[in-house]
Amino acid sequence: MAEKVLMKGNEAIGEAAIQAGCKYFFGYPITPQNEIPAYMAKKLPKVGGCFVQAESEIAAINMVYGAAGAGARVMTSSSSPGISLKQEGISYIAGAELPCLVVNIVRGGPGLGGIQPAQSDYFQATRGGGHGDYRMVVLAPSTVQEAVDLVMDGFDIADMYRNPVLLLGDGMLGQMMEPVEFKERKPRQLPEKTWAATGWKGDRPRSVINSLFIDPAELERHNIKLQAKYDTIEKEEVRYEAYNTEGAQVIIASYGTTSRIVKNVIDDAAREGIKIGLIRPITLWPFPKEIFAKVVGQQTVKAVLAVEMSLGQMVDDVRLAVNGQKPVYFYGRTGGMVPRPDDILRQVKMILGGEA
Amino acid sequence: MAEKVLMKGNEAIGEAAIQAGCKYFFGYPITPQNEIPAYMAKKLPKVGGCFVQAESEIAAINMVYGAAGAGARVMTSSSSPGISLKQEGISYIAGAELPCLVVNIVRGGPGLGGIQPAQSDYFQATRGGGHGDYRMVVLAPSTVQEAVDLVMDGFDIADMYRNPVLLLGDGMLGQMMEPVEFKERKPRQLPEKTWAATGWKGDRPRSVINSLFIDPAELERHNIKLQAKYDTIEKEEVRYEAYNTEGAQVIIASYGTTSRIVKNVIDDAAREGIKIGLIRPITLWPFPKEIFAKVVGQQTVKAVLAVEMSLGQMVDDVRLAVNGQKPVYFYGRTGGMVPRPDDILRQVKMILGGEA
Amino acid sequence: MVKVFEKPKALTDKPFHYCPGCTHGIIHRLVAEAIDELDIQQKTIGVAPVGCAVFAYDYFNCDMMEAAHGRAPAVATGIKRVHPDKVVFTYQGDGDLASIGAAEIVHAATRGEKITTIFVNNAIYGMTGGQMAPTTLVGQVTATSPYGRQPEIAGYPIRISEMLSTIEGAAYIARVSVHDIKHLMQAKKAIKKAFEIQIKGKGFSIVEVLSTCPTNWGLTPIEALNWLKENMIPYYPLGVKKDIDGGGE
Amino acid sequence: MVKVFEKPKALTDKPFHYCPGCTHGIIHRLVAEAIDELDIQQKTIGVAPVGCAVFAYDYFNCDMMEAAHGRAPAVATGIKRVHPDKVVFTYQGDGDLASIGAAEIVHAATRGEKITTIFVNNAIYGMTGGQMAPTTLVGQVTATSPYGRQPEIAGYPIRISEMLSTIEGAAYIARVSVHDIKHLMQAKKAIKKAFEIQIKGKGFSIVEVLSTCPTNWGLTPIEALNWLKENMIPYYPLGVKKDIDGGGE
Amino acid sequence: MNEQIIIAGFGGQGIMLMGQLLAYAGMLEGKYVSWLPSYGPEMRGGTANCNVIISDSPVGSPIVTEATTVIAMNRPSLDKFENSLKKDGLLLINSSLVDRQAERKDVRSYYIDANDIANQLGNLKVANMVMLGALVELTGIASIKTVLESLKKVLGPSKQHLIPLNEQALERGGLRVK
Amino acid sequence: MNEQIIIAGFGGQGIMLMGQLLAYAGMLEGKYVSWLPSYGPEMRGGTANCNVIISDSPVGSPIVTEATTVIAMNRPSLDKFENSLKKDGLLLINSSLVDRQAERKDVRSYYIDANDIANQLGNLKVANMVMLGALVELTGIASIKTVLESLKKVLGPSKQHLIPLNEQALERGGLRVK
Amino acid sequence: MPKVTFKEDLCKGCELCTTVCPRGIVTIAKDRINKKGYNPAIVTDMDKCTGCAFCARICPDVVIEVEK
Amino acid sequence: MPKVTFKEDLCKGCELCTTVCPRGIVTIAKDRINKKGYNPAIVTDMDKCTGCAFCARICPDVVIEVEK
Ligand SMILES: Cc1ncc(C[n+]2csc(CCOP(=O)(O)OP(=O)(O)O)c2C)c(N)n1
Ligand SMILES: Cc1ncc(C[n+]2csc(CCOP(=O)(O)OP(=O)(O)O)c2C)c(N)n1
Ligand code: SF4
Ligand code: SF4
Ligand code: SF4
Ligand code: SF4
Ligand code: SF4
Ligand code: SF4
Ligand SMILES: [Mg+2]
Ligand SMILES: [Mg+2]
Repeated sequence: MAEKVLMKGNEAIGEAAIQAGCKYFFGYPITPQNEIPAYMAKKLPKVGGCFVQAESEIAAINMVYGAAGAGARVMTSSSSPGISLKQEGISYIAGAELPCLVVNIVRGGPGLGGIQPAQSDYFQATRGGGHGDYRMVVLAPSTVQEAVDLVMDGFDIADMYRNPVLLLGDGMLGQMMEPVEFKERKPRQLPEKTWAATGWKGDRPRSVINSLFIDPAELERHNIKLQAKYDTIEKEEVRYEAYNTEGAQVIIASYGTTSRIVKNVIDDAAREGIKIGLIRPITLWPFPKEIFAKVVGQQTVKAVLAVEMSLGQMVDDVRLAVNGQKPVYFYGRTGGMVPRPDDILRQVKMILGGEA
Repeated sequence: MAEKVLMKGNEAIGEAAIQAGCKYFFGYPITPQNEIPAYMAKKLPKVGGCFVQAESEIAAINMVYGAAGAGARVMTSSSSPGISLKQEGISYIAGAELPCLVVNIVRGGPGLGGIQPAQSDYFQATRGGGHGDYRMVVLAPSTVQEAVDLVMDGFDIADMYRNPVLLLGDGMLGQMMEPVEFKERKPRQLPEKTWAATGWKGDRPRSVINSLFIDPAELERHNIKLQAKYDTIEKEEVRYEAYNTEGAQVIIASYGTTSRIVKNVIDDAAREGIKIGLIRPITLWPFPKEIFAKVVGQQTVKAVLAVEMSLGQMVDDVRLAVNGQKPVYFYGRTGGMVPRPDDILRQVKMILGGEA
Repeated sequence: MVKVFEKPKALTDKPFHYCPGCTHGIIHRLVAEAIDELDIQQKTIGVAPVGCAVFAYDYFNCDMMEAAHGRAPAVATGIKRVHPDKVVFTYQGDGDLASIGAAEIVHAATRGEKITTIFVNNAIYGMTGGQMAPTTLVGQVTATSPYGRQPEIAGYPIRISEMLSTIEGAAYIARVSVHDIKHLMQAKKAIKKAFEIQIKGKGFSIVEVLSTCPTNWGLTPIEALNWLKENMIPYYPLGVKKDIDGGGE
Repeated sequence: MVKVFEKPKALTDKPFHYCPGCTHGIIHRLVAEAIDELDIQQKTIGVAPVGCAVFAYDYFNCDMMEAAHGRAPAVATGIKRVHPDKVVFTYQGDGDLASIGAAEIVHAATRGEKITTIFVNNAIYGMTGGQMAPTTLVGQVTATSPYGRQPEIAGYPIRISEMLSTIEGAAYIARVSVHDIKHLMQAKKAIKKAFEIQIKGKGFSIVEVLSTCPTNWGLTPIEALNWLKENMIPYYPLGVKKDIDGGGE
Repeated sequence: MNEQIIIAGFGGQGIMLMGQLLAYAGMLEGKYVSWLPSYGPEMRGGTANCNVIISDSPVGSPIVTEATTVIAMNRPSLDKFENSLKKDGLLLINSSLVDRQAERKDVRSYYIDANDIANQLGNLKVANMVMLGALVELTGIASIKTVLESLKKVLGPSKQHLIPLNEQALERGGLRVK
Repeated sequence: MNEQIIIAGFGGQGIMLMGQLLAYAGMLEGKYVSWLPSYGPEMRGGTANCNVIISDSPVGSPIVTEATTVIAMNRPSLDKFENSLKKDGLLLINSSLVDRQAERKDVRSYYIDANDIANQLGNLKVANMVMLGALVELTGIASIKTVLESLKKVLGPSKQHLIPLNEQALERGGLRVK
Repeated sequence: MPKVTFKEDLCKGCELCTTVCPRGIVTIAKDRINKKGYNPAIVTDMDKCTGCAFCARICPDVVIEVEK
Repeated sequence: MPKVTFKEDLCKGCELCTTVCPRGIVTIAKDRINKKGYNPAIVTDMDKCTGCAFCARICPDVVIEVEK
C-alpha cells in the first residue's frame, strides 16, 4: 500500500495526473484552481514533461488539442469563466475524437461572479456548453482521494473512447486538504494511438486530425458514429454511490462536495428517526438513471430531493430519471454559498410534512 | 399595411433589427449568417448607426456588452462555433443584466463540422453554454416573417427584463427567401435605462456595470434576484404554436424550420387517416411545458415524438414537460441533413404500430 | 492657506484595497488627477479589468464598466461607438492586456479606436497570486515559473509599447514609471496627453506604467520600487514611443 | 531527359479546390518544395487553418491537423512540445492569423515557439465570401466594407511582419510575394529559410506571403496579380524583416 | 396551385436569380412562395441550385423533395435532379449545354437551346431568362409581365436599361415552347 | 473523536500552517481528517481562517458549522467565530493581540499570550506553534511528537533547523494551559 | 528538346502560365473544354520552348511538368 | 507654514512617503497602530516642511493632504 499523504485537492489532482502518465499541461491562472498549474510547473520538468502557461484559456485548450492529436496524455484546468472560453475548443476535441482531461474547479457565476465554491456549471458540463451533438464524460469527485482516483480513471476513459473527459470539482474540493493514497492501479487495456499525428513515415495511413465534414451526409455519419460511442459509454461507464437508500423515506440526489454535507444530514436525520437515502452520481454524464428508477420505485420513498450548489441544474436529470414516478423537489444554494445541514434537513421535513 | 417584400432570412433579420431601433452591430464573418453583417455594414451608416467588424466573436460579444451597458440597442450574430466562443461574454451580459440580441444561425457540429442547417445547439442555447446560474430567452422562428417579428419582440423582451435574448435559426432560415412585411408594431411599455453608463453628471447614482460579487452572500442575493426575473419570464413570455392537436393520435414536438417539414407530414398523414398534432415551441426557453401537459393528457394521444435536426436535445425538455404521462420518442437527423417528410411519417406509423 | 495637494475629485472616498505600497494606488490617482485637470469627469466612462484593479469601478468617480478578463478594449469600443462624444478609458494589468487580451489591444489600436488605455505593467499576475505574465523578466521566479522564467520554455518578455508602435491607428504611446517623484510627474503628463489625444480624436492612445507588486515579488514596498528601477527599466525603456501629434523621441 | 519541374512529393495527388488563378496553390507548392528539398517530409506535422486553405490537410503529404479558426499557433505549440524533434508548421490566412488569431501568433512569437508559420495575406476573407480583413487596404470594397475600408471606422491595415519583428522570440520574419517568377523564387527561399531556422532551434519563424483572391477581389487572375503588385506591395513592403541568424535588412 | 421547382446549373449561370424572380412573381400574383438556395464554401465553377415553391396555401417545408418542375441548365444538374421529378412533372433542359436526352419517360420534357438563343440576342447571360420564359409559358405560374416587374425590383434603379433585353429573352423562351 | 476546529487570525500569522499541522498529526495518528482554508483575492493584511476536522469516522462535510474548538489569533477572529462554538466547546484566545474577554459563558475559554511567549523565544513567527501546543495539550488530539513529525514533513529538508525552536514553542504553549 | 506536359484535366484556365513564358508559346485552347469545364492551357510551339519552367512555377494547380 | 495632514486610518505603513521627503521629516510611528492594524506614517517636525507634497504624491493610498 502506498503511503498516505495530506494534500490539497488541486495539488493532488496534479500529482494524480502525473502518476497517470500525463506529461503535458497547458493552462492559464484562475482562482480557485491556481495550485494545479503551479504544481505542474514545478513537477512536470522533473518527469521529462512540459508545462506551458498559455496566453489564454482558448490557447490552452487548443494546445491541448495539438498535444492530444500528437498522441500525448494531456490536461488543462481552469474555473468557470475560463471553461466557458474553452467551449469551442472542447467541441473541436470531441469532434476530432481526441482524448484529454479538462478540470473545472467551479466558482460562483454568472459573469465574473465570485471565487467561492459552486456547482452552477452542471448544465455546461453535461449538456455541452459548446456547439453540436457531442458529449463529454463528466466525473464528479466528492473527496480528494476520489479526485485522485478519478483523474487516473479519467485519462483511461479518455483514451479508451477518444473523447474529452471533464473532472468537475469546486473551490472547496480544490482548496481542502485530505489524506490521499496514490494506489497501484491495474492498467486498463487501451487501444494504441495509431491515429496520432507523429510524423508520417508511410508505415500507416497519413494521420489527419480534423472535425470538418463539408458533405452533410458525411458529417451525419460521423455524428452517428460518435453517438454510438456515447451509447457505449452510457452502458459501460456509469458510476454512482447509493448510500442508505434501502427503505429510505426521501432520496436525496447530490454530488461532489455537497453530497458530503448530505451525509451529515443523513446522520442527523437518523437521530431524529427520519430515514434519508443518498444517490450520489459520480458520473454526471452518463447520468446514473437506472439506479434512480430502481431506488425511487421503493414503496417507502415519498419523494426525491435534489440538493445542489446551484439554482437547480442537476434536478433536470433527476426528473428525467425519475420520470414522474415520485415528486422531485429541489434545494440549492448558489453564488458560493454552501448548503447548511440543518437547512437541508428542514427541507426534508417539509417534504415529509407535505409543506414543500 | 406595409408592403410585402421578398427577403432572405438573414437580411430580413438585419432589417428587422434596424426597424426595431438597433443602431449598433458587432460581428465576425461566419457561414451561414454572413448576410447579416453585410446587411448591417451597408445599412447602419445610413441610419446614423455603426457597424464594426470585430477581430473575433469574443471581441464582438464584449463590444455588445459595452454598447448595451452604454444604453444602446445592440446586436451580434454568428453561427455555432462562433457562438461557443461567445459563451463567457454571454454569461457576463446575463450577470450584469444587460439587454441585447444574439443571433445564432446554426450549422452542423461539433468542431468545425459543416455549414448546412442544424439544430444541434439547442442545449447550448437553452441551458446556457456559459458558466453560472443564468438563462437567455431563446426565440425560434420557423419562417422569415416570424424571424422578423421575433427580432423586434426580442429587443423588447431584452429591454424589458435586462437580459440577453437569443434568436435561434439555422442555415435554412438564414438562406431562404420568403415574403415579409415589416408591420407597424405597438410599442411595448419599456423601463427607462437609467442604469446605463452614459457619463455621470451627479443627477443619478453613478452607473456601474458589473457582475463581480466577491462576497458569496451578495452573489447569492444577486442570483436569487436573477432567478426571480427568470420566474417572471417563465410566467409571462412563453410562446408556442399548437397545430392540429385536438384529438391527435401522436403529438410531434418540433421547432424552427423542422416544424415546417412536420406540417407537410401532418397533411400527408391526414390523407392516410392518421391524425398528428404539432406543438411548436416558439420560445425554447422558457419552454412551453404546460401546453404539453395539457395536450398530451388527451385520451387520443398515444405518444409524443420529438423531431429535431440534432441527435436528441429538445427531447429532454419534452420529456420533462410530459413527465412520464405518455411515452416520448425521438427522431432526428444531424450534421446538416434535414429530415424527410416520409421518414418522419414512417416513425409515426412505427409508433402507432408499436414497433418503435 | 491653499491646498497644494488633496485627493482628486475623480476618485471616490472608498479606500483602496491594494496591498501596502502597491503602486496601483499611485496610478489610480494620476489618472484621476488628469481627469480633474481636463475637467472631463462628467463625460468620462471607465472600464475596469480583471486583475487587482478589478475594483477600479469603486474608485473612479465616474460611470464605470467591469470588463471580462482581457476584453476591456472591446468593451470600451462598444461604449465609444455609442457615445463618440464621451471620453472612454480602460485600466488594465499586464496579464489582462498583454496575455489574454493581446488580440483586443492590438485591434483597438488597429482600428484607431478613440479610447485611452492605462496599462499597468507589474511583470506578474497580482490578483491570482503571482503567476508568470508575458512581461515577467527572464529569470524571475513566480508561481508558474518556479525555476525562474526560462526563455527556452516561456520565451522573452513582451514589450507591448514597442509592438503597438508599429500600428498606424495608434496615435500616442508612452512608457512611464512611478518609482520616484520625477518619474511619476512624467507619468501624469503622459496620461494627460493620452486623454488629450483622445479628445482631439487623433486615434488610440496608451500609457504603459511600470508598477510594483511587493506582495508577489516578495519584497517590501521600498525594495519593490528599487527592483522596478533596476530590473524593469533596463528591459522596458521609458519614453514616448509614438506621438502623431508631434513630440516623440 | 530530366524533369526540371514536377509536382513535389510533399503534395498529395488531390487536386486543389481553389478558384482558378488563386495563388494559394502556388504557395502550397512552394511549401512542399521546401519540405522536399530539406528532406523532412517524414518528420513534418502541418496545421491547417480555417479559411480557404482549410483543406490543406488533404494536400500536404504529411501528418496534418486542422485547427480551430485562428488557433493554429496554439495547436502547433501543443504538437511541438510533445515532439520537439519534429518540424511543425502552420499555414494561415490573414483573417485567421491577423484577426481572430492575433493573440495566438503574438504569443507563439513571444514564447519563441520553434514552429514555422506560412501567413497568406490576401487582404480579404476568402472562404466566407469576401469580408474585410484587418489587412484589407484603405478604400478596398468588401462585403463588410461596402463603401470601401474607411479608416475612421475600421482603422488602417495591420502590418503583421513589422509588428512581430518587435518580439524577441521571433527569429526569422520575411514578407514575400508570388506575383511573378522572380518573387516566387524569393518566396520559396524565404520559406525554406524559415524551416531551417526551426530545425536549428533558433525560435519562431514566419513568412508572410502576399496572395491574390481573384474571386472576391472581382478580378481575373491576371488582373489580380497586377493589383497585388500595384496596391499591396507599396503598403506591405517586401523583404526580410528579421533574421537573428544573420541577414535581414 | 402547388408548384415545387428545382433550378440547377453552374454558378454564374444566374440560377439563383431565376429562382428569386419566380418567387417574386409568385408573390406579386398573391401566392405563397419560398426560395431556398444551395450554399457552400465560396468557390468558382461550382454547381448551384435552388428550390422554389409557389402555392395557394402557406408553404410548409421550403425543401423540394418531389419536384413538379426541374430546370437543368447543364449536364450535371440533369444527372442529379432528373429523379427528383414527380410523375408527369415538367423537365426543362438547356439543350445548348446538355448533351443527352432525358431518361425519364414519365415526365414532360422540353429542350430549349437557351444559350444559343441568348447568344442570338447578343448576351449569353440572359440564357436564364430564356428558360424562365419557357417555364412561365408552360406552367402559367406568373405572367411575363409580373416576372418583368419582379426583375425591375430586383435589379434596382441603376440597371433598368437591361429590362428590354431581358424582356426579349423571356419572350423568346416562351415562344420556344408555345 | 470528532473534533471540529476553527483557527482564525491575520494572514501572515501562520494560521493555515497550524491547521495543516493539526490535520497532518491527526492523520499520522490514524484519524480521518480534513483541512479547509478560507480563500480570497490575494491581499496582504486580510484575515484568514481554516476549518480542521479530526474524527474517528470518515469526514462528511469539511465545513465546520458547529465548532468544538475555536482558536482566535486576533480580535476580529474572536468577534467573528465566538458564536460558531458549540456549548462546552474550547475557545483559545491569543491574549497578546485580543483586547477583550470571551462573551460566551457556556464555553471553556483559555487566554494564551502567544505573541509574548514567541517573542521571548526570539521569534514572533512561532506564536502559532505556541497556540497549537496549548490546543493539543487541552484536547489530546495528537501528541506534540506527532505534531513535530508533521512539521518535519511539511517544512521539507531545507528547513529542518527550525524544528528545535518550534518544539520549544509547542511545549511552552502546552505548559501555559497545563 | 525540352518537353512541357499539361495534366489538362487539372487546368482551370486561369491564364497565369500564358503571362510568364519568355517565348510566348503558352496559350489557352479556346476551342475545347476539359472535364472541369475550363478551356485548358496548351503550348503552341514546343520547338521554341527553353525548358525554363516558368509556366510550371506560376501554375497554381501544378498542372505542368517540364523535362529537358 | 505648510501643513501636512495624514488620514491616518487609511495609512498602510508602506513607508514610501518616508523615502521622498527632501527634509527627512516623514517617518513611521512605530509606537502605534491604526484601525487597519498598521503603524502609520507621521511628520516629526512640521516646521521643516517645505510643502513640496512629494510625500503626498508618492503615497499609494491618498493618505496625505498638503496645504501651504
Ligand atoms: C477568463 C478569465 N481567466 C482568468 C481569470 C483569473 N484572473 C483574474 S485576475 C488575473 C490576472 C491578473 O493579472 P494582471 O492583469 O497582470 O493584473 P494585476 O493583478 O497584476 O494588476 C487572472 C488570470 C479570470 N477572472 N477570467
Ligand atoms: C470561430 C470561427 N469564426 C468564424 C469562422 C468562419 N470563417 C471561416 S474561414 C474565415 C476567414 C477566412 O479568411 P482568411 O483567414 O483570410 O483565409 P482566406 O480564406 O482568405 O484564405 C472565417 C471567418 C469559423 N469557421 N470559425
Ligand atoms: S497583489 Fe500585487 S498588484 Fe495586487 S494589490 Fe497586491 S501588491 Fe498590488
Ligand atoms: S475565394 Fe479567394 S482565396 Fe479562396 S480559393 Fe477563391 S480566390 Fe482563393
Ligand atoms: S518551359 Fe518556359 S519556355 Fe517552355 S513553355 Fe514553359 S515558360 Fe515557355
Ligand atoms: S496556370 Fe495552370 S491552371 Fe492556369 S491556365 Fe496555366 S496550366 Fe491552367
Ligand atoms: S510636503 Fe515635502 S517637505 Fe513636507 S513632509 Fe511632505 S515631502 Fe516632506
Ligand atoms: S505612503 Fe501613504 S500609505 Fe504609505 S506609509 Fe506613507 S502615508 Fe502611509
Ligand atoms: Mg500584473
Ligand atoms: Mg484571407
